[in-house]
Amino acid sequence: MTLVWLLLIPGIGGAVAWMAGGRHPNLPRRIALAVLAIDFIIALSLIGPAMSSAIPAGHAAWIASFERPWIPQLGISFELYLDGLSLVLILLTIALGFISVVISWTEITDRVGLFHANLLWSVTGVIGVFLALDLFLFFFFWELMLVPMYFLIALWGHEHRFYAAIKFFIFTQGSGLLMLVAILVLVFVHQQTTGHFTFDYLALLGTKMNPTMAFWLMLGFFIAFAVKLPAVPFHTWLPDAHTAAPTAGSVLLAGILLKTGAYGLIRFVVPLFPDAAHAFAPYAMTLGVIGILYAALLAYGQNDMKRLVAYSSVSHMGFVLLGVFAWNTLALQGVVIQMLAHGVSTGALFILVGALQERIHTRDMRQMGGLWGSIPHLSAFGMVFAIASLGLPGLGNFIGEFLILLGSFQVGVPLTVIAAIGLVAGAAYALLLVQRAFHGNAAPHDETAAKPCDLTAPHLLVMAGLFLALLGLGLYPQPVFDQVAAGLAVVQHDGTPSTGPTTQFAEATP
Amino acid sequence: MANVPLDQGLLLAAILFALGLTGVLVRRNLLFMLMSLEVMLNAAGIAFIVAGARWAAPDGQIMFIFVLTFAAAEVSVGLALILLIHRQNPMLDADAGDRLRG
Amino acid sequence: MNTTFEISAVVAVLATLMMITRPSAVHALLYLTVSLLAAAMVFFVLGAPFAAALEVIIYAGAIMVLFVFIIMMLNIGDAAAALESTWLQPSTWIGPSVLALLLAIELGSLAVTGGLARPAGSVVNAQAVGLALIGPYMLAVEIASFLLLAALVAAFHLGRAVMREE
Amino acid sequence: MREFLWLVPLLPLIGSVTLMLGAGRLTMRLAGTIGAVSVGLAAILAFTIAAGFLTNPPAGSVYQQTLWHWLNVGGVSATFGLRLDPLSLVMMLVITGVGFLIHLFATEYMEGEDGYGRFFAHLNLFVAAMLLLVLADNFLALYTGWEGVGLGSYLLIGFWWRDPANGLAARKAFIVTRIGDTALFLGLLLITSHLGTLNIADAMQHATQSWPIGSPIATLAAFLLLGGAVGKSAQLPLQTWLPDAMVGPTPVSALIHAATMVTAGVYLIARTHALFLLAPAALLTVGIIGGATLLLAGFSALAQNDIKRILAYSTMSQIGYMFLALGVGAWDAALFHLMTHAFFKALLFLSAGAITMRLHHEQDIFKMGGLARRLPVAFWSFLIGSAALAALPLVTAGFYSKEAILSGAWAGGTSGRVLWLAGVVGAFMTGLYIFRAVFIVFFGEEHGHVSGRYGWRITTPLAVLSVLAVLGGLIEVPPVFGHVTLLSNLLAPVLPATKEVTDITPLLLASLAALLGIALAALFYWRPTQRPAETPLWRFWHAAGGFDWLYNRVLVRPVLWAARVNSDDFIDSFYDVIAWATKAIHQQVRRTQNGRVRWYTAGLAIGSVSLIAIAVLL
Amino acid sequence: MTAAAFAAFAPFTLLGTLTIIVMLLIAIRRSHKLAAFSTITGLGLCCIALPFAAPASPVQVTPLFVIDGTALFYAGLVLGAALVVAILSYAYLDSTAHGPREEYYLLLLTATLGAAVLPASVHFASFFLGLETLSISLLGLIAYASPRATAAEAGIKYLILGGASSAFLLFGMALIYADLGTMSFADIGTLAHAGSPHDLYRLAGVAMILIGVAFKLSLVPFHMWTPDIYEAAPAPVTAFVAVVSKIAVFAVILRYFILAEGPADASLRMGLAVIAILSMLGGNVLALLQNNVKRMLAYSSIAHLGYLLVAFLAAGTLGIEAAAYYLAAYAVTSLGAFGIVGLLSAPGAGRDADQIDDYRGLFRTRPFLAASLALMLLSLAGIPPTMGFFGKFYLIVAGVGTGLFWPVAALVLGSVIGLYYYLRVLVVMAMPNESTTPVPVTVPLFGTAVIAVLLALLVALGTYPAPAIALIRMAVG
Repeated sequence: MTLVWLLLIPGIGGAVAWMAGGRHPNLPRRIALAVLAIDFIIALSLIGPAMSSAIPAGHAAWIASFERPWIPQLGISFELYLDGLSLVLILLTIALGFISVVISWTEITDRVGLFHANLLWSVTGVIGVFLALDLFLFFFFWELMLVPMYFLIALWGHEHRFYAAIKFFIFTQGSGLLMLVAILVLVFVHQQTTGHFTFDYLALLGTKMNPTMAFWLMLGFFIAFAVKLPAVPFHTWLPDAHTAAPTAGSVLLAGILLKTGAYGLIRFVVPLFPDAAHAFAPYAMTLGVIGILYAALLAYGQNDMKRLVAYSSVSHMGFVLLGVFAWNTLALQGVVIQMLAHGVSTGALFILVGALQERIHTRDMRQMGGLWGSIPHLSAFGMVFAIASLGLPGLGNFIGEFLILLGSFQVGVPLTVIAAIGLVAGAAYALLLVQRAFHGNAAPHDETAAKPCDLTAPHLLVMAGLFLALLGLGLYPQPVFDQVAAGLAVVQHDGTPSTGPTTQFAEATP
Repeated sequence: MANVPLDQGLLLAAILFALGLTGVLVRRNLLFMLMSLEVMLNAAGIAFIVAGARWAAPDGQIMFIFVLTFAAAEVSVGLALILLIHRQNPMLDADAGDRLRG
Repeated sequence: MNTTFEISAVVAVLATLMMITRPSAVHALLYLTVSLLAAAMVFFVLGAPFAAALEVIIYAGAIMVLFVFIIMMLNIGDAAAALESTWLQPSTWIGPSVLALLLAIELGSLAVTGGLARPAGSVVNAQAVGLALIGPYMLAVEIASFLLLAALVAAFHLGRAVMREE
Repeated sequence: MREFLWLVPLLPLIGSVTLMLGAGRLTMRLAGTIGAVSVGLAAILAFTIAAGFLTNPPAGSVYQQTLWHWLNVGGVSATFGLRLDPLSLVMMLVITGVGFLIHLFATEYMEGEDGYGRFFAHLNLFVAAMLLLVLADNFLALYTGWEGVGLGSYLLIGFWWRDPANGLAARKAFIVTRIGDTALFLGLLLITSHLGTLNIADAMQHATQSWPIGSPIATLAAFLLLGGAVGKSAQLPLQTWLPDAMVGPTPVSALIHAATMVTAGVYLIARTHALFLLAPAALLTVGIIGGATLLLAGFSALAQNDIKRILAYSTMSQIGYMFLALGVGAWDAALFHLMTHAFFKALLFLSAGAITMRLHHEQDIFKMGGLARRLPVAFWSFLIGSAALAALPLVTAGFYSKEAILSGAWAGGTSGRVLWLAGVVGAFMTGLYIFRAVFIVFFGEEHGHVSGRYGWRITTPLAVLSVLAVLGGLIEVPPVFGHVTLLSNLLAPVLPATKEVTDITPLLLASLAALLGIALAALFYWRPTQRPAETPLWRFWHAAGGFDWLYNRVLVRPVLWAARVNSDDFIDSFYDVIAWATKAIHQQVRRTQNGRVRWYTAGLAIGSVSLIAIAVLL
Repeated sequence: MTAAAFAAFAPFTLLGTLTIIVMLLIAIRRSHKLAAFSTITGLGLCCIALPFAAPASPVQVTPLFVIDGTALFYAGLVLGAALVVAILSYAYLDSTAHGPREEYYLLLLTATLGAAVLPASVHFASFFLGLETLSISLLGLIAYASPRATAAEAGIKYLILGGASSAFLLFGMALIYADLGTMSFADIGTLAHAGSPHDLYRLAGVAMILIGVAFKLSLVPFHMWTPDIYEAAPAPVTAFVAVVSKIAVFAVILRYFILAEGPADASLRMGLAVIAILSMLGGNVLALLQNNVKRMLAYSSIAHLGYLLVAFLAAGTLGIEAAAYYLAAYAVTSLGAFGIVGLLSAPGAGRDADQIDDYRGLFRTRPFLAASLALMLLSLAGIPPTMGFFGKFYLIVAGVGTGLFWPVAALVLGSVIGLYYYLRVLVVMAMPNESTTPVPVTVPLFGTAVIAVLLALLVALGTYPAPAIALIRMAVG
């Protein structure tokens, strides 16, 4: 039941916030904060060991579950399961949601109620995605989370927001439908072999099918998640969406929504189609590597700061794709850390870009420069997070990248070597951002305009909090590893191909 | 009445039907289009009569009666509409009626 | 009887052909009436005297009168016929004729295959038709009455709109 | 005391964090105090620990301290641990000792600068990272320090951020070294994957046990580590960033780009010497890179007019010596030179800083001249430093360390002899270029009026370093002069012993070369000279062999071009085409809806004919 | 007619009686309120009567009709939709005092009668008569707002095209009758199974029937009239055309195929598949940049009927259920969408509020209607939490379950294209309002209430469709 509350609280909170919007603009903000705080506490209370950690026996890594019949006629049930992986991502979701509310306090002054409703609903949708284990329910949430995000972009966004919002929607929905078809074919194949028509993930695991079929189904799932991730060449919606979205939208988009893609890859693509996924792994990893480098190159070429950050996001997600398909404990743990760290660091960068835009009314780096002189705190944090995003050891992103590359090194050395070039490329664009925005000569317009004010206390607190989180992930990631280990072990067990030995790292150790 | 030429009857219906269709497609005057439509409906009616004749059953004629009913209803409403259109479009030019498009 | 049928059929086809090519509305209407009368003859040959009678009374009678009425009311005369001639350019015939020809071939080919070769032939008279109408087709008649009601109301409403405007 | 080892890197870190949090609120005096004192305390602690270590060495001469378990996942575990052994001890002492002196110097040197607190915050951060680098017991922590010093270097080169050129130099430094770092990173992956541990000592032990000498994998691993080392230490082919890095404040150049960070590569190779011993090809490459770099840098230094760039090339050249030493297996010689170089090069930079701070940061040596009388403190310090650099026989520390390297090379077979020759040529060049600078700067005509006294915070470091530059060499003296082996004794537990060379020939020849260089410099530059003509040869050496030009053409510009050309992402145009095509189709199809009933009927008829055809004919 | 048959047929009888009563009432006293009230009440009573007919079912009522679960279910949809249309019509017509308004309800009732008997039809005669009663009544309704210049044009278009398509339908029926000697669906099925599988008469006949039906369902390439008529007709009538006539016709053709065709001939299936694909793609592509909301919805309805054909092609239990659910979803959604358009329009104006610019800033001016319309559009786009989402899911289940690769692919592609124009309206509604709507109308409370009910259904059955499926299984399965 806890899991249901986890969903219901922000869901209902959203409606309440919407209605409260008419009374006082601060009311929805406070409600949203309270709702998310409560939800966070509930999620925190779930931290702990799995119900049983006996892994090979089956799917026993669950911390909590909830199951009720929903549409029994079609074998669909309302099935929520939580394991460490989901929990960690849910915590990130709620935390970033909370931060989004804080940083929107001054930015959003229009239709405040509706804004917070959409914000809370998108959090709800994402939590649902992380919890649902019935494939229909998963798809339901998968689609559901698009709508509020669409509104966030379309209603409170910046220039080209309609274009961006529609593009975002069409990309994700189109690929989502492919996944739906794949889900259904899987369900029917399962029915043919077992006579059982069900959308239950746990039942569908290990469905026997011929390799060609498995490959196409896997591809259907893969494309949906690759679009969301996003992996090159399905990434082009992301920069537009980010550029147009309001700050909170960008934070949610980068921090959370993209993670659903990675989560889907880990939870569904590989465990449901182990053989196909392993056959496909080299291609997927290649896509990941191409993504790392190509997006880095694009990031380097941008003048719009938000686009730069957006492309850096794509680049980082290339590491995630690489790591997922390396499919060993190291890489997967790395993926988890990378997701968390990316959520935090990119989220922070988007917040900073948003704050900057609020102050100097542009995101064009050609019109910036020398901001360190006028707004040192913002600039300092900008530099800190830029450096985090280039993977400086001691911060979370590094651990993620290190483990991912260490994991992928076991599987494909050449790819790993090429991917490592991304470390250099990351440095290039991250430092270019710092240079163009904060260092160098002050832009000419600065002379006439009033001096922009520096970050205010709430922003400073948020930034500090995010930085500490990143530092924590970088210096002591072990609690995260421990929390997700059981869950990962299970998906790994499920996702191990029936033929051929696994490339478990521990076995390679002399 | 032996040796009723059923095939030829259907052939006749088909030809009349096609001629009616040609009329609807070719004529630009709405009145002529309406007439051609009547030809098409009549062709369908002939087909029913032919079919009824084959089975020596009243159903064909009954359907013909219904077709007739429909044709009459259609013509009455159609002519009322033509009256309405005539005011804007005295030549009853079908091609002129393209206000609704796109 | 075949001869009667064939003559009637040829008349029907030719009259229809004339009808769709005449620029003058009155001429076309007359040809149409001829075609309908020929069809009535066909019905008679096919053993459907009741239908033949209805064809003459309602189609060639009532419906055609409606058309005449409209032609008179709208005063569609020589000017319209002249315009009609300009509209009926040979080139406009090509497309429709080809389409109609295709359709006729498709449907005609059925007839040529001779699926209905079995001749049968008693006359189905008015009594039989009437009994069927109040028997199994009772509800159909009811619905047909609503059909006519709807047409009545619609025509009335539209016609009244015309009157009100004028 | 040694259980407080963790405090050594932590103290500067605390200083750094305090300064960052207090940025803008602390007074300049307080900020300087925090900055210097935190390193000073670390230095005191380090020396105390060293004293304890020397008097009472731990078992195996290694003291291990695990702070916390960093990560343990999928069979890979890393602790956040420190390891104190003679090698890291020496490094720690150099870093904290020289570091403190430079901090002290900087408190006066940087006075009045905007961002004074930030300067010390970054400098402290650098020291902390550097200490982590040398004290780390595992590769991950080492790499953390490794990147940390890179960050510090980046921040400090770009300290004066208003000038875009500084930013460019900073980024260049970071990115070029990052290329090397990436090689190191891959090396780490390789080592971890194949040896199953991140702990350096364990990895070396596993490597020796499981990899035969000359095995490809060991060679590959060694080369990858070497990649990291050449990047950080500005050796060929990743040397180009160092001269540009001189745009940073001079104490930064002294600390980071002379005394400590740039020697990290030497430290790394020394630290992983077991691996390099398994890969003779890699080791030889180390030597060749060293030899080539020292020559290239030596010639380039001669063609510079900027005093800091002269010193930068000389640094590059001296690190080339260290690499050469590593390459020929003269491990302790490399360390020895690292240490003495830290002294005299820090001295040179600081005295150069002392000069330029009185010249409104004018660094062109041809705009100086006759400063010997005006700035005697700076003159004497610079002179002592130059003498040490030029390895003036017997009286300088540089002589002893360079001699150790050259004898090591002499003993190293044919390849060693070739490298030795390079070293001798280099020694000649060193004498020539540094005394060229000395003569041009301090003698001859005076330009303008220069005066000023230095406070104790400047003179003290100069004095201490001068003493060290002279006497620092006496801890290791070759057999001919008395055979002191303090350093090699100390390092014996961690580094393989070097062959004793009793032959005096190399020593004599090298000394001669150095003296010849100095003499030649005196001959040419004693009297005031004109700025050199920009002949093609001069330009070639001025540009240090045109590596920048080459890299620009081959790497930088293509990437920039690609980034510019593709800034709109050509993949997106693919989707745009789809969208455009859909709209185009829409426009075409829409024309069918022309509102004409006859046309609609035609559509109906066509559809009917087709449908009947499908039904009947198919 | 047996007593059971009479009882089962009672709702339809009631509807016929109601028509007469309303006619008499109008004759006695011309009052818009009275006519509307009696119509609404009567339709409500018919709806209530339906469940009471259920116990008597299934029963054959003369050779023409079968009253069974399917018939009652679809009749229920038809009557419910007609009720909603009646209420919306009252709101629509009440806002103007222009012209006689009472006959409207009469035509609405005859149209409803024609539509309601279709799902129960098992004979060509009732099929044809129901269809044409519906069509002729619609003709009157479409051209009802005759002062508008477009009304007569739309009417004549529908008349000529509808007439031609009816001729095809009739000819097809005649061919089948000529071939098999029966016009009862079930008998056709029996004889067809007994006879040659490749009976050309029958195939041609079925094809021609399909032409007639495809026209009414506005499937490509018989769709061209749709946008013109939707645009010109008063918004409630558009809703009626879009919903009631589609449901009724779909129900009857579904029944015809189930009873008479069984496993339809391969060539017919192929023809249907082509039509389905063309409709899904064509409808969506045509709607893409449409600036007229009613035309846009018209094109979208073309696509939706194409989607439904997927279920039709799938046949089998799953397909039939999916079609039933989707039709229900489509009904609720379209009624809502056109209803909102109607509520924002006034017949007195030269046109309805159908330009996309009329919706600019609606989120601000009428937040509830805007949010409702947004959800309706999302439902049309197949986004949760709406019936449209589950409906589309159900369709894909059916399609995938029977391995209809190309139709399902077209469905997916069409849905993606469709998103663009649905979302475009959402965006416009969210835009700041620059110009006020041409005719500011007052939206009556009951109009909003109807929309609220539809919205509640949309979301409730969209998120918890189990009861609806249970009902469908009970009725249709």
